[in-house]
Amino acid sequence: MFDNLPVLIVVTLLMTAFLAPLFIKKFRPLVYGVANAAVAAAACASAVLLRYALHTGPLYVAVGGWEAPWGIEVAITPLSSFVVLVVTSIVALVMVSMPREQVDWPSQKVGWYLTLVLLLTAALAGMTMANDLFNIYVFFEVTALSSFGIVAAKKERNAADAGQGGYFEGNVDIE
Amino acid sequence: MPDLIIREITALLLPFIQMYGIYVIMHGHLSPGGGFAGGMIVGVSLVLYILVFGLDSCLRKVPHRLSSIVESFGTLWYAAVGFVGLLRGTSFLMNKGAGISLGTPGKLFSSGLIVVITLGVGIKVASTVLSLLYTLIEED
Amino acid sequence: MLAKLLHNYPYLIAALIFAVGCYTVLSHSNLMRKVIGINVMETAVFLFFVAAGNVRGGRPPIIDLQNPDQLYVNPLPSALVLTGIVVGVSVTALALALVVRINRQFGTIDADEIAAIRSRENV
Amino acid sequence: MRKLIPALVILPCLAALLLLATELPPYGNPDNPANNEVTARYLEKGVEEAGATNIVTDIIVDYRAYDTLIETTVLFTALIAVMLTLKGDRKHHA
Repeated sequence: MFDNLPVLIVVTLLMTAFLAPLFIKKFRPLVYGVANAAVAAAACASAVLLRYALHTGPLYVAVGGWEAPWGIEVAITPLSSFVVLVVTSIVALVMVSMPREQVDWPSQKVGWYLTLVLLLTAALAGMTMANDLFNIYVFFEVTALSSFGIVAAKKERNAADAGQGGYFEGNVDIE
Repeated sequence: MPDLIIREITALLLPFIQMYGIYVIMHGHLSPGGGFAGGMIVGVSLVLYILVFGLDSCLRKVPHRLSSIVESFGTLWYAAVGFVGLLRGTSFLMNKGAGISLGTPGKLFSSGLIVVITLGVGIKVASTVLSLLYTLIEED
Repeated sequence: MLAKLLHNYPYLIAALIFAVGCYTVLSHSNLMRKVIGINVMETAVFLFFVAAGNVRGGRPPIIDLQNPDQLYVNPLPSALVLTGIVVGVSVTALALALVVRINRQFGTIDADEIAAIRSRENV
Repeated sequence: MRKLIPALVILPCLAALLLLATELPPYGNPDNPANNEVTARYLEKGVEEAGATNIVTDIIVDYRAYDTLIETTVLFTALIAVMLTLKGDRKHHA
Protein backbone atom coordinates (compact mmCIF):
# COMPACT_ATOMS: atom_id res chain seq x y z
CA MET A 1 0.00 0.00 0.00
CA PHE A 2 2.83 2.39 0.84
CA ASP A 3 5.10 1.04 -1.88
CA ASN A 4 5.67 4.34 -3.63
CA LEU A 5 5.68 6.62 -0.60
CA PRO A 6 9.47 6.48 0.19
CA VAL A 7 10.39 7.45 -3.36
CA LEU A 8 7.65 10.06 -3.49
CA ILE A 9 9.06 11.82 -0.41
CA VAL A 10 12.34 12.36 -2.25
CA VAL A 11 10.79 13.16 -5.63
CA THR A 12 8.31 15.70 -4.25
CA LEU A 13 11.12 17.60 -2.55
CA LEU A 14 13.21 17.42 -5.72
CA MET A 15 10.40 18.75 -7.93
CA THR A 16 9.73 21.61 -5.53
CA ALA A 17 13.44 22.40 -5.65
CA PHE A 18 13.45 22.47 -9.46
CA LEU A 19 10.52 24.86 -9.56
CA ALA A 20 11.63 27.24 -6.80
CA PRO A 21 14.13 29.38 -8.79
CA LEU A 22 11.66 29.83 -11.65
CA PHE A 23 8.85 31.41 -9.64
CA ILE A 24 10.72 33.22 -6.89
CA LYS A 25 10.73 36.63 -8.60
CA LYS A 26 6.99 37.03 -8.98
CA PHE A 27 5.58 34.91 -6.14
CA ARG A 28 8.14 35.15 -3.36
CA PRO A 29 5.83 34.51 -0.35
CA LEU A 30 4.07 31.71 -2.24
CA VAL A 31 7.37 29.94 -2.99
CA TYR A 32 8.33 30.12 0.68
CA GLY A 33 4.95 28.63 1.58
CA VAL A 34 5.07 25.84 -0.99
CA ALA A 35 8.62 24.88 -0.02
CA ASN A 36 7.69 24.76 3.64
CA ALA A 37 4.55 22.78 2.85
CA ALA A 38 6.56 20.25 0.82
CA VAL A 39 8.98 19.67 3.69
CA ALA A 40 6.11 19.43 6.16
CA ALA A 41 4.36 16.93 3.90
CA ALA A 42 7.56 14.90 3.76
CA ALA A 43 7.66 14.93 7.56
CA CYS A 44 4.04 13.71 7.72
CA ALA A 45 4.74 10.97 5.17
CA SER A 46 7.75 9.79 7.11
CA ALA A 47 5.63 9.72 10.28
CA VAL A 48 3.17 7.47 8.45
CA LEU A 49 6.05 5.26 7.33
CA LEU A 50 7.41 5.12 10.88
CA ARG A 51 4.04 3.96 12.17
CA TYR A 52 3.84 1.36 9.39
CA ALA A 53 7.36 0.09 10.09
CA LEU A 54 6.68 -0.18 13.82
CA HIS A 55 3.37 -2.01 13.45
CA THR A 56 3.74 -4.15 10.33
CA GLY A 57 7.49 -4.61 10.08
CA PRO A 58 10.14 -3.25 7.73
CA LEU A 59 9.21 -2.35 4.17
CA TYR A 60 11.54 -3.08 1.24
CA VAL A 61 10.63 -1.30 -1.98
CA ALA A 62 12.11 -2.26 -5.35
CA VAL A 63 12.19 1.03 -7.27
CA GLY A 64 10.91 0.58 -10.82
CA GLY A 65 9.89 -2.99 -10.05
CA TRP A 66 13.41 -4.47 -10.30
CA GLU A 67 14.46 -6.72 -7.44
CA ALA A 68 17.49 -5.94 -5.30
CA PRO A 69 20.58 -7.28 -7.13
CA TRP A 70 19.35 -5.88 -10.45
CA GLY A 71 17.58 -2.70 -9.45
CA ILE A 72 17.63 -0.33 -6.51
CA GLU A 73 16.05 -1.19 -3.20
CA VAL A 74 14.76 1.29 -0.64
CA ALA A 75 14.52 0.07 2.95
CA ILE A 76 12.01 1.46 5.44
CA THR A 77 13.00 0.23 8.86
CA PRO A 78 11.91 1.88 12.13
CA LEU A 79 15.35 3.49 12.42
CA SER A 80 15.56 4.88 8.88
CA SER A 81 12.03 6.31 8.88
CA PHE A 82 12.69 7.85 12.32
CA VAL A 83 15.85 9.56 11.03
CA VAL A 84 13.95 10.87 8.01
CA LEU A 85 11.24 12.17 10.34
CA VAL A 86 13.83 13.98 12.46
CA VAL A 87 15.61 15.53 9.46
CA THR A 88 12.48 16.71 7.68
CA SER A 89 10.79 18.10 10.79
CA ILE A 90 13.93 20.05 11.78
CA VAL A 91 14.16 21.54 8.28
CA ALA A 92 10.43 22.36 8.34
CA LEU A 93 10.85 24.20 11.66
CA VAL A 94 13.91 26.07 10.40
CA MET A 95 12.14 27.11 7.22
CA VAL A 96 9.36 28.80 9.19
CA SER A 97 11.78 31.51 10.30
CA MET A 98 13.51 31.83 6.92
CA PRO A 99 11.39 34.64 5.35
CA ARG A 100 12.10 36.96 8.27
CA GLU A 101 15.84 36.31 8.19
CA GLN A 102 16.16 36.89 4.46
CA VAL A 103 14.13 40.10 4.08
CA ASP A 104 17.01 42.09 2.58
CA TRP A 105 18.24 39.33 0.25
CA PRO A 106 17.69 39.72 -3.50
CA SER A 107 14.95 37.40 -4.80
CA GLN A 108 17.23 35.42 -7.08
CA LYS A 109 19.58 34.56 -4.22
CA VAL A 110 16.64 33.48 -2.06
CA GLY A 111 15.48 31.18 -4.86
CA TRP A 112 18.85 29.48 -5.19
CA TYR A 113 19.23 29.20 -1.43
CA LEU A 114 15.78 27.61 -1.04
CA THR A 115 16.57 25.19 -3.87
CA LEU A 116 19.77 24.09 -2.18
CA VAL A 117 18.02 23.63 1.18
CA LEU A 118 15.29 21.52 -0.45
CA LEU A 119 17.86 19.46 -2.36
CA LEU A 120 19.84 18.92 0.83
CA THR A 121 16.73 17.72 2.65
CA ALA A 122 15.74 15.41 -0.21
CA ALA A 123 19.25 13.97 -0.45
CA LEU A 124 19.52 13.38 3.30
CA ALA A 125 16.14 11.64 3.32
CA GLY A 126 17.00 9.57 0.27
CA MET A 127 20.41 8.62 1.59
CA THR A 128 18.91 7.46 4.87
CA MET A 129 16.36 5.24 3.15
CA ALA A 130 18.63 3.87 0.40
CA ASN A 131 19.64 0.23 0.58
CA ASP A 132 22.10 0.30 -2.30
CA LEU A 133 25.71 1.42 -2.02
CA PHE A 134 25.87 3.28 -5.31
CA ASN A 135 22.60 5.05 -4.58
CA ILE A 136 24.08 6.20 -1.27
CA TYR A 137 27.12 7.54 -3.15
CA VAL A 138 24.97 9.55 -5.57
CA PHE A 139 22.85 10.98 -2.75
CA PHE A 140 26.03 11.77 -0.85
CA GLU A 141 27.23 13.86 -3.78
CA VAL A 142 24.01 15.88 -3.79
CA THR A 143 24.39 16.40 -0.05
CA ALA A 144 28.02 17.48 -0.43
CA LEU A 145 27.47 19.88 -3.32
CA SER A 146 24.42 21.55 -1.83
CA SER A 147 26.04 21.97 1.58
CA PHE A 148 29.19 23.51 0.03
CA GLY A 149 26.95 25.91 -1.85
CA ILE A 150 25.05 26.82 1.32
CA VAL A 151 28.33 27.39 3.20
CA ALA A 152 29.69 29.61 0.42
CA ALA A 153 26.46 31.65 0.18
CA LYS A 154 27.56 34.08 2.88
CA LYS A 155 29.11 37.39 1.95
CA GLU A 156 32.22 37.09 4.15
CA ARG A 157 35.32 36.15 2.31
CA ASN A 158 36.14 33.32 4.69
CA ALA A 159 32.95 31.59 3.50
CA ALA A 160 34.43 30.74 0.09
CA ASP A 161 37.59 29.44 1.72
CA ALA A 162 35.55 27.27 4.07
CA GLY A 163 33.63 25.87 1.10
CA GLN A 164 36.89 25.10 -0.67
CA GLY A 165 38.31 23.35 2.39
CA GLY A 166 35.18 21.24 2.71
CA TYR A 167 35.41 20.37 -0.98
CA PHE A 168 38.96 19.04 -0.73
CA GLU A 169 38.44 17.09 2.47
CA GLY A 170 35.14 15.68 1.26
CA ASN A 171 36.57 14.55 -2.04
CA VAL A 172 39.61 12.93 -0.52
CA ASP A 173 37.26 11.03 1.77
CA ILE A 174 35.25 9.68 -1.13
CA GLU A 175 38.21 8.44 -3.10
CA MET B 1 37.57 38.28 -32.33
CA PRO B 2 39.62 35.52 -34.04
CA ASP B 3 40.57 35.77 -37.66
CA LEU B 4 38.57 34.98 -40.75
CA ILE B 5 39.63 31.37 -41.25
CA ILE B 6 38.61 30.28 -37.75
CA ARG B 7 35.28 32.05 -38.01
CA GLU B 8 34.42 30.62 -41.43
CA ILE B 9 35.43 27.06 -40.54
CA THR B 10 33.52 27.21 -37.26
CA ALA B 11 30.44 28.49 -39.05
CA LEU B 12 30.80 25.61 -41.47
CA LEU B 13 31.34 22.95 -38.79
CA LEU B 14 28.81 23.97 -36.13
CA PRO B 15 25.67 22.55 -37.79
CA PHE B 16 27.39 19.22 -38.31
CA ILE B 17 28.60 19.06 -34.70
CA GLN B 18 25.12 19.82 -33.43
CA MET B 19 23.55 17.34 -35.83
CA TYR B 20 25.96 14.68 -34.61
CA GLY B 21 25.08 15.51 -30.99
CA ILE B 22 21.37 15.15 -31.72
CA TYR B 23 22.09 11.87 -33.51
CA VAL B 24 23.93 10.57 -30.45
CA ILE B 25 21.03 11.60 -28.20
CA MET B 26 18.38 9.99 -30.42
CA HIS B 27 20.33 6.74 -30.88
CA GLY B 28 21.27 6.35 -27.23
CA HIS B 29 19.42 3.02 -27.01
CA LEU B 30 20.97 1.55 -30.16
CA SER B 31 24.58 2.70 -30.28
CA PRO B 32 27.21 4.01 -27.86
CA GLY B 33 26.22 7.33 -26.40
CA GLY B 34 23.02 8.54 -24.86
CA GLY B 35 21.66 11.60 -23.18
CA PHE B 36 24.80 12.61 -21.29
CA ALA B 37 27.28 12.15 -24.14
CA GLY B 38 25.07 13.69 -26.80
CA GLY B 39 24.03 16.59 -24.60
CA MET B 40 27.68 17.24 -23.85
CA ILE B 41 28.47 17.36 -27.59
CA VAL B 42 25.67 19.88 -28.24
CA GLY B 43 26.77 21.92 -25.22
CA VAL B 44 30.40 21.92 -26.33
CA SER B 45 29.36 23.12 -29.78
CA LEU B 46 27.76 26.15 -28.08
CA VAL B 47 30.97 26.63 -26.06
CA LEU B 48 32.88 26.68 -29.37
CA TYR B 49 30.43 29.30 -30.63
CA ILE B 50 31.16 31.46 -27.58
CA LEU B 51 34.92 31.06 -28.01
CA VAL B 52 34.83 32.11 -31.65
CA PHE B 53 32.01 34.64 -31.91
CA GLY B 54 32.10 36.10 -28.42
CA LEU B 55 29.85 35.91 -25.38
CA ASP B 56 27.49 38.74 -26.35
CA SER B 57 26.59 37.17 -29.67
CA CYS B 58 25.65 33.89 -27.94
CA LEU B 59 23.75 35.72 -25.19
CA ARG B 60 21.63 37.37 -27.90
CA LYS B 61 20.74 33.99 -29.42
CA VAL B 62 20.30 31.99 -26.18
CA PRO B 63 19.74 34.32 -23.19
CA HIS B 64 20.94 33.16 -19.79
CA ARG B 65 17.40 33.18 -18.48
CA LEU B 66 16.23 30.84 -21.26
CA SER B 67 19.03 28.32 -20.66
CA SER B 68 18.28 28.31 -16.91
CA ILE B 69 14.59 27.65 -17.55
CA VAL B 70 15.34 24.83 -20.03
CA GLU B 71 17.73 23.40 -17.46
CA SER B 72 15.09 23.35 -14.71
CA PHE B 73 12.47 21.83 -16.96
CA GLY B 74 14.87 19.17 -18.27
CA THR B 75 15.32 17.82 -14.77
CA LEU B 76 11.61 18.15 -14.07
CA TRP B 77 10.91 16.21 -17.27
CA TYR B 78 12.71 13.14 -15.92
CA ALA B 79 10.71 13.16 -12.69
CA ALA B 80 7.49 13.72 -14.65
CA VAL B 81 8.24 10.71 -16.86
CA GLY B 82 8.66 8.72 -13.67
CA PHE B 83 5.07 9.49 -12.78
CA VAL B 84 3.82 7.68 -15.90
CA GLY B 85 4.40 4.36 -14.19
CA LEU B 86 2.72 5.67 -11.05
CA LEU B 87 -0.37 6.86 -12.93
CA ARG B 88 -0.81 3.44 -14.52
CA GLY B 89 -1.02 1.87 -11.08
CA THR B 90 2.49 0.43 -10.88
CA SER B 91 5.80 1.53 -9.44
CA PHE B 92 7.66 4.82 -9.94
CA LEU B 93 9.92 4.95 -13.05
CA MET B 94 8.58 1.65 -14.43
CA ASN B 95 8.85 1.04 -18.14
CA LYS B 96 7.75 -2.36 -19.43
CA GLY B 97 5.98 -3.37 -16.26
CA ALA B 98 3.67 -0.36 -16.59
CA GLY B 99 2.29 -1.76 -19.82
CA ILE B 100 4.19 0.52 -22.20
CA SER B 101 4.88 -1.06 -25.56
CA LEU B 102 8.59 -1.55 -26.15
CA GLY B 103 8.32 -1.88 -29.92
CA THR B 104 10.76 -3.88 -32.01
CA PRO B 105 14.27 -3.93 -30.50
CA GLY B 106 16.79 -2.31 -32.82
CA LYS B 107 14.37 0.21 -34.35
CA LEU B 108 14.67 3.96 -33.68
CA PHE B 109 11.28 4.26 -31.98
CA SER B 110 11.54 1.37 -29.55
CA SER B 111 12.20 0.75 -25.86
CA GLY B 112 9.28 2.82 -24.55
CA LEU B 113 10.17 5.51 -22.05
CA ILE B 114 13.95 5.19 -22.52
CA VAL B 115 13.84 7.38 -25.65
CA VAL B 116 11.72 10.00 -23.88
CA ILE B 117 14.03 10.14 -20.85
CA THR B 118 17.17 10.24 -23.00
CA LEU B 119 15.82 13.17 -25.01
CA GLY B 120 15.06 15.13 -21.83
CA VAL B 121 18.47 14.35 -20.32
CA GLY B 122 20.23 15.41 -23.52
CA ILE B 123 18.51 18.81 -23.65
CA LYS B 124 19.15 19.28 -19.95
CA VAL B 125 22.88 18.49 -20.13
CA ALA B 126 23.37 20.81 -23.12
CA SER B 127 21.70 23.71 -21.33
CA THR B 128 23.60 22.94 -18.11
CA VAL B 129 26.96 23.19 -19.89
CA LEU B 130 25.92 26.49 -21.43
CA SER B 131 24.58 27.92 -18.15
CA LEU B 132 27.71 26.87 -16.26
CA LEU B 133 29.93 28.61 -18.82
CA TYR B 134 27.74 31.74 -18.73
CA THR B 135 27.94 31.87 -14.94
CA LEU B 136 31.68 31.26 -14.80
CA ILE B 137 32.77 33.78 -17.44
CA GLU B 138 30.18 36.57 -17.15
CA GLU B 139 31.50 39.77 -15.63
CA ASP B 140 29.65 41.37 -12.78
CA MET C 1 54.80 -11.49 -8.43
CA LEU C 2 56.14 -9.09 -11.06
CA ALA C 3 54.67 -11.28 -13.79
CA LYS C 4 51.28 -11.10 -12.11
CA LEU C 5 51.60 -7.35 -11.76
CA LEU C 6 52.42 -7.02 -15.45
CA HIS C 7 49.50 -9.26 -16.35
CA ASN C 8 47.22 -6.96 -14.34
CA TYR C 9 48.72 -3.92 -16.05
CA PRO C 10 45.54 -1.74 -16.05
CA TYR C 11 45.41 -1.97 -12.26
CA LEU C 12 49.13 -1.10 -12.12
CA ILE C 13 48.55 1.97 -14.29
CA ALA C 14 45.50 2.97 -12.23
CA ALA C 15 47.56 2.79 -9.02
CA LEU C 16 50.33 4.90 -10.57
CA ILE C 17 47.88 7.54 -11.83
CA PHE C 18 46.21 7.62 -8.43
CA ALA C 19 49.58 8.19 -6.73
CA VAL C 20 50.44 10.98 -9.17
CA GLY C 21 47.12 12.72 -8.50
CA CYS C 22 47.47 12.31 -4.74
CA TYR C 23 51.02 13.73 -4.86
CA THR C 24 49.76 16.71 -6.89
CA VAL C 25 47.06 17.45 -4.34
CA LEU C 26 49.42 17.22 -1.37
CA SER C 27 52.56 18.90 -2.70
CA HIS C 28 51.14 22.02 -4.38
CA SER C 29 49.60 24.94 -2.60
CA ASN C 30 48.01 26.38 -5.75
CA LEU C 31 44.29 25.65 -5.63
CA MET C 32 43.98 25.17 -9.40
CA ARG C 33 46.62 22.43 -9.27
CA LYS C 34 44.79 20.79 -6.39
CA VAL C 35 41.60 20.68 -8.47
CA ILE C 36 43.57 19.15 -11.36
CA GLY C 37 45.07 16.59 -8.97
CA ILE C 38 41.64 15.56 -7.73
CA ASN C 39 40.49 15.11 -11.32
CA VAL C 40 43.50 12.90 -12.04
CA MET C 41 42.64 10.77 -9.01
CA GLU C 42 39.07 10.43 -10.26
CA THR C 43 40.35 9.27 -13.64
CA ALA C 44 42.39 6.57 -11.92
CA VAL C 45 39.31 5.29 -10.08
CA PHE C 46 37.30 5.21 -13.31
CA LEU C 47 40.09 3.35 -15.11
CA PHE C 48 40.17 0.78 -12.32
CA PHE C 49 36.40 0.26 -12.49
CA VAL C 50 36.25 -0.13 -16.26
CA ALA C 51 39.28 -2.43 -16.29
CA ALA C 52 37.67 -4.63 -13.64
CA GLY C 53 34.71 -5.18 -15.98
CA ASN C 54 36.72 -6.07 -19.06
CA VAL C 55 36.55 -9.54 -20.58
CA ARG C 56 39.34 -10.54 -22.95
CA GLY C 57 37.95 -10.93 -26.45
CA GLY C 58 34.59 -9.48 -25.46
CA ARG C 59 32.61 -7.10 -27.65
CA PRO C 60 31.08 -3.81 -26.48
CA PRO C 61 27.78 -4.50 -24.69
CA ILE C 62 25.54 -3.61 -27.63
CA ILE C 63 23.53 -6.69 -28.42
CA ASP C 64 23.85 -7.97 -31.97
CA LEU C 65 20.36 -9.33 -32.66
CA GLN C 66 21.43 -11.36 -35.69
CA ASN C 67 24.03 -13.60 -34.02
CA PRO C 68 23.08 -13.91 -30.35
CA ASP C 69 25.87 -16.09 -28.93
CA GLN C 70 28.69 -13.61 -28.47
CA LEU C 71 31.00 -12.70 -25.62
CA TYR C 72 30.28 -9.23 -24.24
CA VAL C 73 32.22 -7.20 -21.70
CA ASN C 74 30.63 -6.44 -18.34
CA PRO C 75 28.22 -3.50 -18.83
CA LEU C 76 27.65 -2.72 -15.16
CA PRO C 77 30.99 -0.97 -14.37
CA SER C 78 30.58 1.13 -17.52
CA ALA C 79 27.14 2.27 -16.37
CA LEU C 80 28.40 3.10 -12.88
CA VAL C 81 31.43 4.98 -14.25
CA LEU C 82 29.13 7.00 -16.55
CA THR C 83 27.33 8.23 -13.44
CA GLY C 84 30.67 8.83 -11.75
CA ILE C 85 31.97 10.95 -14.64
CA VAL C 86 28.91 13.20 -14.55
CA VAL C 87 29.30 13.61 -10.79
CA GLY C 88 32.99 14.44 -11.29
CA VAL C 89 32.13 17.12 -13.85
CA SER C 90 29.64 18.77 -11.48
CA VAL C 91 32.07 18.67 -8.56
CA THR C 92 34.80 20.20 -10.72
CA ALA C 93 32.45 22.99 -11.81
CA LEU C 94 31.68 23.88 -8.20
CA ALA C 95 35.38 23.75 -7.28
CA LEU C 96 36.25 26.12 -10.12
CA ALA C 97 33.50 28.50 -9.02
CA LEU C 98 34.89 28.49 -5.49
CA VAL C 99 38.40 29.19 -6.86
CA VAL C 100 37.05 32.11 -8.90
CA ARG C 101 35.35 33.54 -5.84
CA ILE C 102 38.44 33.08 -3.65
CA ASN C 103 40.49 34.89 -6.28
CA ARG C 104 37.94 37.69 -6.34
CA GLN C 105 37.92 38.10 -2.54
CA PHE C 106 41.50 37.32 -1.49
CA GLY C 107 43.35 38.32 -4.67
CA THR C 108 45.28 35.03 -4.72
CA ILE C 109 44.64 31.32 -5.23
CA ASP C 110 47.58 30.07 -3.19
CA ALA C 111 46.48 28.15 -0.10
CA ASP C 112 49.50 29.23 1.97
CA GLU C 113 49.00 32.92 1.20
CA ILE C 114 45.30 32.65 2.06
CA ALA C 115 46.18 31.03 5.37
CA ALA C 116 48.68 33.87 6.03
CA ILE C 117 46.07 36.54 5.22
CA ARG C 118 43.50 34.89 7.47
CA SER C 119 45.91 34.51 10.39
CA ARG C 120 46.88 38.20 10.08
CA GLU C 121 43.20 39.19 10.13
CA ASN C 122 42.29 37.08 13.14
CA VAL C 123 45.08 38.35 15.39
CA MET D 1 60.35 19.99 2.27
CA ARG D 2 57.10 20.75 0.54
CA LYS D 3 57.93 18.04 -2.03
CA LEU D 4 59.60 15.50 0.24
CA ILE D 5 56.99 14.85 2.92
CA PRO D 6 54.11 14.07 0.49
CA ALA D 7 56.41 11.73 -1.41
CA LEU D 8 57.29 9.92 1.81
CA VAL D 9 53.59 9.59 2.62
CA ILE D 10 52.54 8.45 -0.83
CA LEU D 11 55.22 5.89 -1.63
CA PRO D 12 54.06 3.38 1.05
CA CYS D 13 50.47 3.89 -0.12
CA LEU D 14 51.55 3.22 -3.70
CA ALA D 15 53.36 0.07 -2.57
CA ALA D 16 50.21 -1.09 -0.81
CA LEU D 17 48.10 -0.40 -3.91
CA LEU D 18 50.54 -2.32 -6.11
CA LEU D 19 50.51 -5.22 -3.67
CA LEU D 20 46.72 -5.12 -3.91
CA ALA D 21 46.92 -5.18 -7.71
CA THR D 22 48.87 -8.44 -7.60
CA GLU D 23 46.17 -10.03 -5.43
CA LEU D 24 43.30 -9.07 -7.73
CA PRO D 25 41.79 -11.65 -10.10
CA PRO D 26 43.58 -11.85 -13.47
CA TYR D 27 42.69 -9.05 -15.85
CA GLY D 28 40.21 -9.90 -18.60
CA ASN D 29 39.31 -13.36 -17.33
CA PRO D 30 35.64 -14.22 -18.07
CA ASP D 31 35.39 -16.16 -14.77
CA ASN D 32 36.19 -13.15 -12.59
CA PRO D 33 33.86 -12.56 -9.66
CA ALA D 34 32.84 -9.25 -11.25
CA ASN D 35 31.07 -11.13 -14.06
CA ASN D 36 28.40 -12.72 -11.87
CA GLU D 37 24.75 -13.56 -12.31
CA VAL D 38 23.70 -9.89 -12.18
CA THR D 39 25.66 -9.12 -15.35
CA ALA D 40 24.46 -12.33 -16.94
CA ARG D 41 20.85 -11.31 -16.52
CA TYR D 42 21.51 -7.83 -17.90
CA LEU D 43 23.13 -9.33 -21.00
CA GLU D 44 20.61 -12.12 -21.55
CA LYS D 45 17.34 -10.42 -20.76
CA GLY D 46 18.17 -6.71 -21.12
CA VAL D 47 16.80 -6.36 -24.64
CA GLU D 48 13.65 -8.27 -23.78
CA GLU D 49 12.94 -6.50 -20.47
CA ALA D 50 14.00 -2.94 -21.20
CA GLY D 51 13.91 -2.77 -24.98
CA ALA D 52 17.23 -1.10 -25.83
CA THR D 53 20.01 -3.02 -27.56
CA ASN D 54 22.62 -0.86 -25.81
CA ILE D 55 22.86 -2.63 -22.46
CA VAL D 56 24.53 0.33 -20.74
CA THR D 57 21.49 2.47 -21.60
CA ASP D 58 19.25 -0.33 -20.32
CA ILE D 59 21.04 -0.28 -17.00
CA ILE D 60 21.21 3.47 -16.44
CA VAL D 61 17.76 4.40 -17.74
CA ASP D 62 15.69 1.37 -16.80
CA TYR D 63 17.17 -0.95 -14.18
CA ARG D 64 18.84 1.83 -12.21
CA ALA D 65 16.71 4.76 -13.36
CA TYR D 66 16.42 6.16 -9.83
CA ASP D 67 20.21 6.64 -9.74
CA THR D 68 20.12 8.52 -13.02
CA LEU D 69 17.35 10.79 -11.74
CA ILE D 70 19.55 11.70 -8.79
CA GLU D 71 22.51 12.06 -11.15
CA THR D 72 20.74 14.72 -13.21
CA THR D 73 19.90 16.32 -9.88
CA VAL D 74 23.63 16.42 -9.07
CA LEU D 75 24.22 18.45 -12.25
CA PHE D 76 21.35 20.76 -11.32
CA THR D 77 22.70 21.13 -7.78
CA ALA D 78 26.15 22.00 -9.11
CA LEU D 79 24.71 24.69 -11.39
CA ILE D 80 22.62 26.25 -8.62
CA ALA D 81 25.55 26.14 -6.18
CA VAL D 82 27.84 27.79 -8.76
CA MET D 83 25.25 30.53 -9.35
CA LEU D 84 24.83 31.10 -5.61
CA THR D 85 28.60 31.18 -5.10
CA LEU D 86 29.40 33.63 -7.89
CA LYS D 87 26.26 35.72 -8.32
CA GLY D 88 24.56 35.54 -4.93
CA ASP D 89 25.39 39.10 -3.99
CA ARG D 90 24.54 40.79 -7.25
CA LYS D 91 21.86 43.40 -6.84
CA HIS D 92 20.01 42.74 -10.12
CA HIS D 93 20.07 39.67 -12.28
CA ALA D 94 19.79 39.43 -16.05
